[in-house]
Amino acid sequence: MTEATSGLTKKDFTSDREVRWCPGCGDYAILSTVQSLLAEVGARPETTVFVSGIGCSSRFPYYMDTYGFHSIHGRAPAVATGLAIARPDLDVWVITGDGDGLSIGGNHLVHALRRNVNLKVLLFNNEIYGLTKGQYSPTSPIGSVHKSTPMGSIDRPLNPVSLALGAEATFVARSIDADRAHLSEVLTAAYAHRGAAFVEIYQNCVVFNDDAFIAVTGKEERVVNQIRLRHGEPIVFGPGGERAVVAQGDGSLAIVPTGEAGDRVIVHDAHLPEPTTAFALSRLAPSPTGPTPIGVFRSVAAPVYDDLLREQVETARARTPADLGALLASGNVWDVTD
Amino acid sequence: MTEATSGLTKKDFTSDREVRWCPGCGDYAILSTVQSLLAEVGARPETTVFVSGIGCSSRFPYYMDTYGFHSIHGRAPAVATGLAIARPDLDVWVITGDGDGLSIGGNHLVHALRRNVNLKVLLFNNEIYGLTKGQYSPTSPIGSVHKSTPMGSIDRPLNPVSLALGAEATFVARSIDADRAHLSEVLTAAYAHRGAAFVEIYQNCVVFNDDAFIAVTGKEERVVNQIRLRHGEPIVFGPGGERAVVAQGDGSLAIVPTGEAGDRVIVHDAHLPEPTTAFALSRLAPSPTGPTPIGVFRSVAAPVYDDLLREQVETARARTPADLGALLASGNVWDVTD
Amino acid sequence: MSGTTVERTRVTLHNAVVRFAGDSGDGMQLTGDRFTAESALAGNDLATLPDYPAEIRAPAGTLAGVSSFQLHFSDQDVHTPGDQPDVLVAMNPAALKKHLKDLKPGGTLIVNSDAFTDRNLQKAGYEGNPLEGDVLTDLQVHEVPLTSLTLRALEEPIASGGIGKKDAERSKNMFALGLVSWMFSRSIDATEAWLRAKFGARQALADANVAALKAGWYYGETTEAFVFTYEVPAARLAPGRYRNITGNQAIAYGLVAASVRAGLPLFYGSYPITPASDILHELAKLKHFGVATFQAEDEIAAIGSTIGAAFGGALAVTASSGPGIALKTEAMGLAMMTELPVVIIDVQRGGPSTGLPTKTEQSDLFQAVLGRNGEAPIPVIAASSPGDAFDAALEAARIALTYRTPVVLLSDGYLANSAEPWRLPDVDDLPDLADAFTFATEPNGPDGTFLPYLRDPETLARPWALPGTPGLQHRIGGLEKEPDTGSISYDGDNHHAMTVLRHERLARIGRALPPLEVDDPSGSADVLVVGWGSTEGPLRAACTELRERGRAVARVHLRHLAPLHPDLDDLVRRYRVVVCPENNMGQLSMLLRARTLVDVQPYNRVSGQPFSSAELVAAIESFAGSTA
Amino acid sequence: MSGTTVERTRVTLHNAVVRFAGDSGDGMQLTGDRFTAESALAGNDLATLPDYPAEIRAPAGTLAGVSSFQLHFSDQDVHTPGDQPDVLVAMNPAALKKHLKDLKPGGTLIVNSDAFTDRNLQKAGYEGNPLEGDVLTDLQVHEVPLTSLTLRALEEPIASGGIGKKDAERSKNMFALGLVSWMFSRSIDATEAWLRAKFGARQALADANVAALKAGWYYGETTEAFVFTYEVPAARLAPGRYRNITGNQAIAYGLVAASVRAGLPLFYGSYPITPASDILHELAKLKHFGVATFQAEDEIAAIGSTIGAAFGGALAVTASSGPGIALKTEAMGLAMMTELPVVIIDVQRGGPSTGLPTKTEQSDLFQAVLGRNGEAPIPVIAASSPGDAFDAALEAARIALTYRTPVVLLSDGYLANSAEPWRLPDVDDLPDLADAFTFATEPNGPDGTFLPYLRDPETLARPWALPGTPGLQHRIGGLEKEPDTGSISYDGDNHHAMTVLRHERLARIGRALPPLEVDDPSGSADVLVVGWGSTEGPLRAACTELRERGRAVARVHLRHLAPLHPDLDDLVRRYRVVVCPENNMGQLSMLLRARTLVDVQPYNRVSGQPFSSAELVAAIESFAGSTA
Ligand SMILES: Cc1ncc(C[n+]2csc(CCOP(=O)(O)OP(=O)(O)O)c2C)c(N)n1
Ligand SMILES: Cc1ncc(C[n+]2csc(CCOP(=O)(O)OP(=O)(O)O)c2C)c(N)n1
Ligand code: SF4
Ligand code: SF4
Ligand SMILES: [Mg+2]
Ligand SMILES: [Mg+2]
Repeated sequence: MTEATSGLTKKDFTSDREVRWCPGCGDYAILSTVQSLLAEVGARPETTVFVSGIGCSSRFPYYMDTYGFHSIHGRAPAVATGLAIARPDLDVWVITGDGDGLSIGGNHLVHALRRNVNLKVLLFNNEIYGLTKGQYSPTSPIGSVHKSTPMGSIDRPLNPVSLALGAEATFVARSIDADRAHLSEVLTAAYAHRGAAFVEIYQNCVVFNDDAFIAVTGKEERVVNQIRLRHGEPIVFGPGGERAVVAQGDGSLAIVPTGEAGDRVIVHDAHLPEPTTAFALSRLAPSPTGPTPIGVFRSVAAPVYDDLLREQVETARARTPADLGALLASGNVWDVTD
Repeated sequence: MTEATSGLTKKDFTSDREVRWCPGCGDYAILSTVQSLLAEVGARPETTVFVSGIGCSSRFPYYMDTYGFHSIHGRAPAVATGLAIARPDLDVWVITGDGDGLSIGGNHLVHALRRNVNLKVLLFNNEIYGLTKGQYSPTSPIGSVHKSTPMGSIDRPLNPVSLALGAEATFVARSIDADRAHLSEVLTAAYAHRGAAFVEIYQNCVVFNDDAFIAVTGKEERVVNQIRLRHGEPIVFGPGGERAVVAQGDGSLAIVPTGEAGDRVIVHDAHLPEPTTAFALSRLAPSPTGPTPIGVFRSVAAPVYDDLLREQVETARARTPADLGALLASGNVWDVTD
Repeated sequence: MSGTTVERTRVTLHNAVVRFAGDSGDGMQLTGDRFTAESALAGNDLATLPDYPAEIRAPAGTLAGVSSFQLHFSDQDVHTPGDQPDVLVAMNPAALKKHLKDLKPGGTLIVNSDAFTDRNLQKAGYEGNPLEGDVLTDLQVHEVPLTSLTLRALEEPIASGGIGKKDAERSKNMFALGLVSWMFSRSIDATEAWLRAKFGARQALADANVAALKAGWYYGETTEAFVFTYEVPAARLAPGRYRNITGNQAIAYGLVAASVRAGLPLFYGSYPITPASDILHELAKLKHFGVATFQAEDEIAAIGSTIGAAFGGALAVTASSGPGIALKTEAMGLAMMTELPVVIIDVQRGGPSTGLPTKTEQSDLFQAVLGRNGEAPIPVIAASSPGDAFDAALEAARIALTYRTPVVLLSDGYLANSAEPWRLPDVDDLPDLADAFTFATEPNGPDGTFLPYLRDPETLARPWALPGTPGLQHRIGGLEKEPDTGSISYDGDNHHAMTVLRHERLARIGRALPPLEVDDPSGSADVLVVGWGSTEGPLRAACTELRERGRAVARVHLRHLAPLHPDLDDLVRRYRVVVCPENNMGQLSMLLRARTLVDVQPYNRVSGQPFSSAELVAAIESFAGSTA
Repeated sequence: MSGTTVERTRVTLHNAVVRFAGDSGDGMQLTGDRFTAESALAGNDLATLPDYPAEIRAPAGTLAGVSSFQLHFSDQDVHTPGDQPDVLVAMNPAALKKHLKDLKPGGTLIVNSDAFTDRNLQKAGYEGNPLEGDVLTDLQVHEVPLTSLTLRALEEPIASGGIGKKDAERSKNMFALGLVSWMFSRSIDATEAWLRAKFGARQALADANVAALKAGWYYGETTEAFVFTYEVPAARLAPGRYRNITGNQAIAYGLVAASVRAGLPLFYGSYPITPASDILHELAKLKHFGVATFQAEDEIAAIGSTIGAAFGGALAVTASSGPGIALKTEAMGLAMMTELPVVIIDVQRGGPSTGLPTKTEQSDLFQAVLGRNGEAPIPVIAASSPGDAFDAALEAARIALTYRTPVVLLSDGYLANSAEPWRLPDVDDLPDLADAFTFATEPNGPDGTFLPYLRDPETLARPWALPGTPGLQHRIGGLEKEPDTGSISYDGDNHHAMTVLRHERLARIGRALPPLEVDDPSGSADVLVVGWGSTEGPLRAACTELRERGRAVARVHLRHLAPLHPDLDDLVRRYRVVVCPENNMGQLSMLLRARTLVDVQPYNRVSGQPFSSAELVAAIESFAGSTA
């Protein structure tokens, strides 16, 4: 992807469309961060494409002064895959929601990740179906009372980070709508990753699911619960770093007082070839109600599907001339004359 | 599920339909094992239902003298979910393939597992699309040369066990078509599990992908490469148990000479509440080409979707009488008289 | 200003159309709902038309953010939500801008003058202030500072901190409701009771809203601005007990009724989509009827689970709107091949693709009747009014259970959300669906074998043999089958025979129907109007008006779209002119033309709104030519 | 036995139909392919009909396991794979049981007598041995111990261990091929060369097969059993260079040709399904033409990726069969709304649902033309023969690129797998698709703005502006749009106008077509036969025969199914009788009847096989009545 900074500003990535989310929706913060970020990292409006599905979050592309495709529900990763294969020169972003990307679109997401297609996937997780006015979603905790679950939901929720890691994703991260600095940092890393980058963003739906992430976003709570993953640094957290993550004998991870941890504290290595440790970290918080890791869980270099496909085409080209006449005349031919 | 043995035999589960797989297909062995097993565990033909999608493997239901539903490609988990919700008294089995269950049907599988619907899912993994005559599948290793990939496949394969664990599955196991004893053991455990049980079965497609699993099935190879997981037992393998699985400081697992392992050898605990260790085990063999764990990775009790749904119905019933007239007259009503 | 009350002349009207329009945040839907309830209690017949933006919350004050609710109430039968409102309440400039053009000449306009700030005017795209220019001449304009009056009415609680200024302001919609209720001589007692129930513990809020409501009522009574008040006497509805019901509610209730009358548990597998979601929301509240609702991961899983539940012996139903139904078509073919009773509800919306999610349309008829791979005949029926959706749901269940087939029930966005008074049926008079089917319990073949495709000679229905029944083990699927055994058959002639048989099964559904009812009071009409679905109201109204004008027209409204009623062939040939108005580009017209070779005249509009009866009167006349 | 050769009378025939039938394991498809190649090289015109079980490998020796390949070759034009074979080769009892009924009275039957064991007879469901009874009277029966003769021919290599007994036995199909080749005076040199190429390094296998092939040839020459040999002279085909081609191959080549002639890279996103998979397999081998093939996780992802590639500027194509197309319908609506050039190929198979996966049918026409939510007009065309599929692919690309629209191309299982001689086009004569479109490079709106929905006044096509083009950033999607800007619009009247416009765009495709070609040599016909797709061969043959019998019939075969050709209205009205035979239950008939109100007579069969010309002759005559 383009690296040189372009001298562009946030304005260059802001479309003239009126933004139509509810006042106070977490989507605004994400939008604004992405607009500034693209300018900072030197992206260009004309080589940037945002592909989305359907949902409040999926309105995102309309507000970017880039190319955009507001596709159909759940299919953005598929549309983006075709685009990425056809056009190595573009930065292709996918914007999806917890319903769009994990319910109807879960399979396309899984396959885009395992193929390692060169896409940046931002999943706006608000643990609700916003656009359809408030049904529970695959990330809603058990017992959620919403329009379609008056007696509480009974589906065990998905952990998007665990799922992505189980699907062989090469880049997996998590951030928070309103935490501009952290979100920028994570998205910058995602942008720099060649291949499929998956970023779960906790996004607050003020209307149908307000404060769903209070445990990691609240003024007091976040200091206590955010486990900020930084490559190469020991994983400690809490106001004074009083808690630490250590490996246990059974291959799982545990949170212990830093004092007791000693040298068992895990030093975060996002580049480990296998997703084992990243997965273990994702299980520290099956759902964001207590200590929850945010940041880049995993970031490894791996062959990129669309690059490999284009290589095969080039190899074939080098090997065989593209002679249409010869193709048509391949196999047994015979001549008829009068 | 029924526990008392029924005095039935394999014959009682064998339909009169001519079996139509290629001679030598691994499906025969699985079929025969399942037919005997159901008699052994005391299942009853009339309360047993096999639901499948489309594929060679999905022909399975026709050969069972039970109720059967050969549905459409990839949708068996959805059909089975509806059936399980409607009928707590049935044993519902899902038969699927690596294409049916992981390609087109991946999302339904993921959601059936995370909901923990009371289904037994058997995924016949032959790393190929058999019925459509030999295209690579989501489990085919990179570089597979098949009909649609003359220059070799470029998709990074899925590891079904890792994916299932990433999808919050409560029971995850792996076995081998021809290993009757092991397969029976695993399926018996799956049958005993209330909730969604996922079993990946390495199945040999003699026609389009012969010996894909030779590394774990070959006479010599299997002794060296099979890591047999047994709950409560230390994880050692090899002809004389000379290799062992140990936990490392970074939260991952490693294979070391048993001699060097000492007390670091992991004792397999399939009942750990979090899937962390099970996932770590699944990563020992991203693909079955070297040392590969088979057996039950994870087996934990968790609330079952269809049970919870029926409970809600019962609770509601107990609370409110089902009075149709009262329902119609709910809200503001007024009378018109002449 | 209070104290003195002015004498007013009370005008008695046959009917009136009132439209409340404001920002999405102004609570217009709720205001309209309440005024509807008041009108219903006053005994009027009525029809409503809610209209809100597709965005959850478009920017406040913009045109895109305008939300409106129209009510047509009358002392006679009401068939449409009304064409032009007599009274328009505009809570802000955007609402005025968007709806002014519809207001009847000389009609009454009530605006919240407080909202006409420069900022709002500009947001609405007004150059100047319409209240100043001569835009509003020949209208009865009432500029009411709704916001400040409401705040004044709530000075005390605000001062005492009992309620915040924001909340106080929010209750201005109740002020408007109070005022309009007064205009139409409506009692506000029911609304007061409703508000108290709604806010329950939140006493202060309840008080505030009630205070605003009353303030509005008194404002009307006391100011001299309003010289007339109106009264619309009770309608002469058929005697009985009534309630208001929307199409989505009626479908939910109809499905529960079907489950009760069939003695089968109701399984509802669905994935949310506008405008069908409310059926799921309704049914989720009715678990005490043994209803199992399953919110699936997508529409394919929804119908898949429904097919599985039907195999298990439930009354199995799924619903969606156009885009979701498109995803279900493959599985609908499976349900057809496995011959399981499944009801598929399509609450149509503006298409194609994502289209106009919150607008109404009838453009999924082709998809429902013909939109599947292979020869896959499936019965299709449609609901024609909110209340009729209840009967339509029962009819869909009847066909599905009797013939063991998937059935498509078509509704649409208008029926789904609009309300009408509905006469409660006597539960015991509802069709007894228990006769429609039996579960197989015994082998039906030679020497104790079971033949899952041995058909009922009359209905051609196959046995419904539930898993769990000893001795009836069998396997079904989507491959072609041989007769009786249902075993897979690749034989070509058998496939042809089975295909013919599946078409015959559909045809028999039609042949078993009661005669087609034609509405032709004079019996001398030479013009026939054919309709289906939610156009019935406007069509009925248009035909009534045409008849009053001396033009004899006959009208037939189709419940069954597939198969088409056998009586249709003769019927359409009996008239000089046959007109078929639809909210699509001519889908039923095409089916009728192909079937009868009669030159059926399509009249089509897809503008997201139901037809106005005026439009239909003009259209029908243009086709009919000068009175014969 | 060798040594002496017997004198034979060589009979010259105009045409012959040969069917090879055996177990799936007997290699009948390959045998047929080779005999086809030999016949082609001999200059015959020909048509083939492969027929194999849906199971990968049904149990050996059973009826379900029988696989067959029929070849019709002639010195004149061939339009069908032939009705009744003159020669049937049956490799086992099951093959005999299944195919005997088709053999022409007095025809030649060659059976592998070695295979007529009790076990096999019973597997085939024979009571006694048909070779013994009088079942086969009035046939020229040749009982040939193919297996043992083959083994004998390979005694040496077997003895020397050069080849295993199993492999040796497997080459018995080559023995049969050799024998039949001799019967029809065919050279086996090409096949020998082909075998050597095929087995390459595996020398022993190559030798064995060649030996068996020759043994078969010599057997015919030396035994006295065969008194006649036959010769079918070269057909008088139009001069040029020929090859055999199947429909799937032709589509793959046609798409590559379109990409070359348009100067666009070809993107092919697909999910395997019978009978469409071979297009993917073909294209995957053609990466050197810049073809990118993507095997998606399902059909929805396949079309999704295709839409994305089209947005990126590729010639984007997806293909499936009925069940897969059903899954694509929602996305087809999106392609229609976003107005991107996409080709969607439906290789139809027996339906509904999973149906008859390996059999042919034309029953997806409704799905292609009408099977979407909302008003979603999309052009639909069809291929009419294996070779014609090449031109059809080019035409689909032309329409898609010219009008920026998705296009459905219909093929079917028969076209997909059967082969015919195809005259190679001159590459430079192929349509130049580079004129069909240009990529937008400059702003087209006021003061430097870009209007993505500003249309070409003639074609109504919108600009194709590729990401990467500075200044043309824009956003598209499936919601309704306003003109020019393409901004979301919820305005009802705009929606109606846009809907009308989308229908108009489709209509213009039809108006721009060259006049419809009608095949009516006499010019005096009062009967018109209308067809589409793969029925052209049988229809052409039937009409030719009818004309020879003195019945003047006109024939029109439709390439374009949506829009229907504007000339059709007048055309169908010009004839006394209009007959429309289809391999479905009357889908085109219905479209024609609705459109023209002419009483088009459907003739329908869905038996998984193409029509026989005899059947059509009878059908057309029955409708036409006695010669006028
Ligand atoms: C095929 C289809 N099914 C269903 C819908 C209705 N629908 C639109 S968005 C949505 C879910 C939105 O939830 P999410 O993806 O979490 O996005 P959010 O609105 O919360 O940002 C649904 C069910 C649709 N538009 N299309
Ligand atoms: C909707 C649909 N798409 C595609 C197909 C074609 N199809 C049938 S089975 C299959 C894949 C089979 O592979 P797998 O699931 O691994 O089963 P196997 O044959 O290997 O046992 C495909 C692509 C279909 N029948 N339906
Ligand atoms: S509904 Fe929720 S997610 Fe959607 S815009 Fe409003 S606040 Fe945001
Ligand atoms: S193709 Fe492969 S998987 Fe299918 S039946 Fe044959 S051997 Fe078994
Ligand atoms: Mg959401
Ligand atoms: Mg497979």
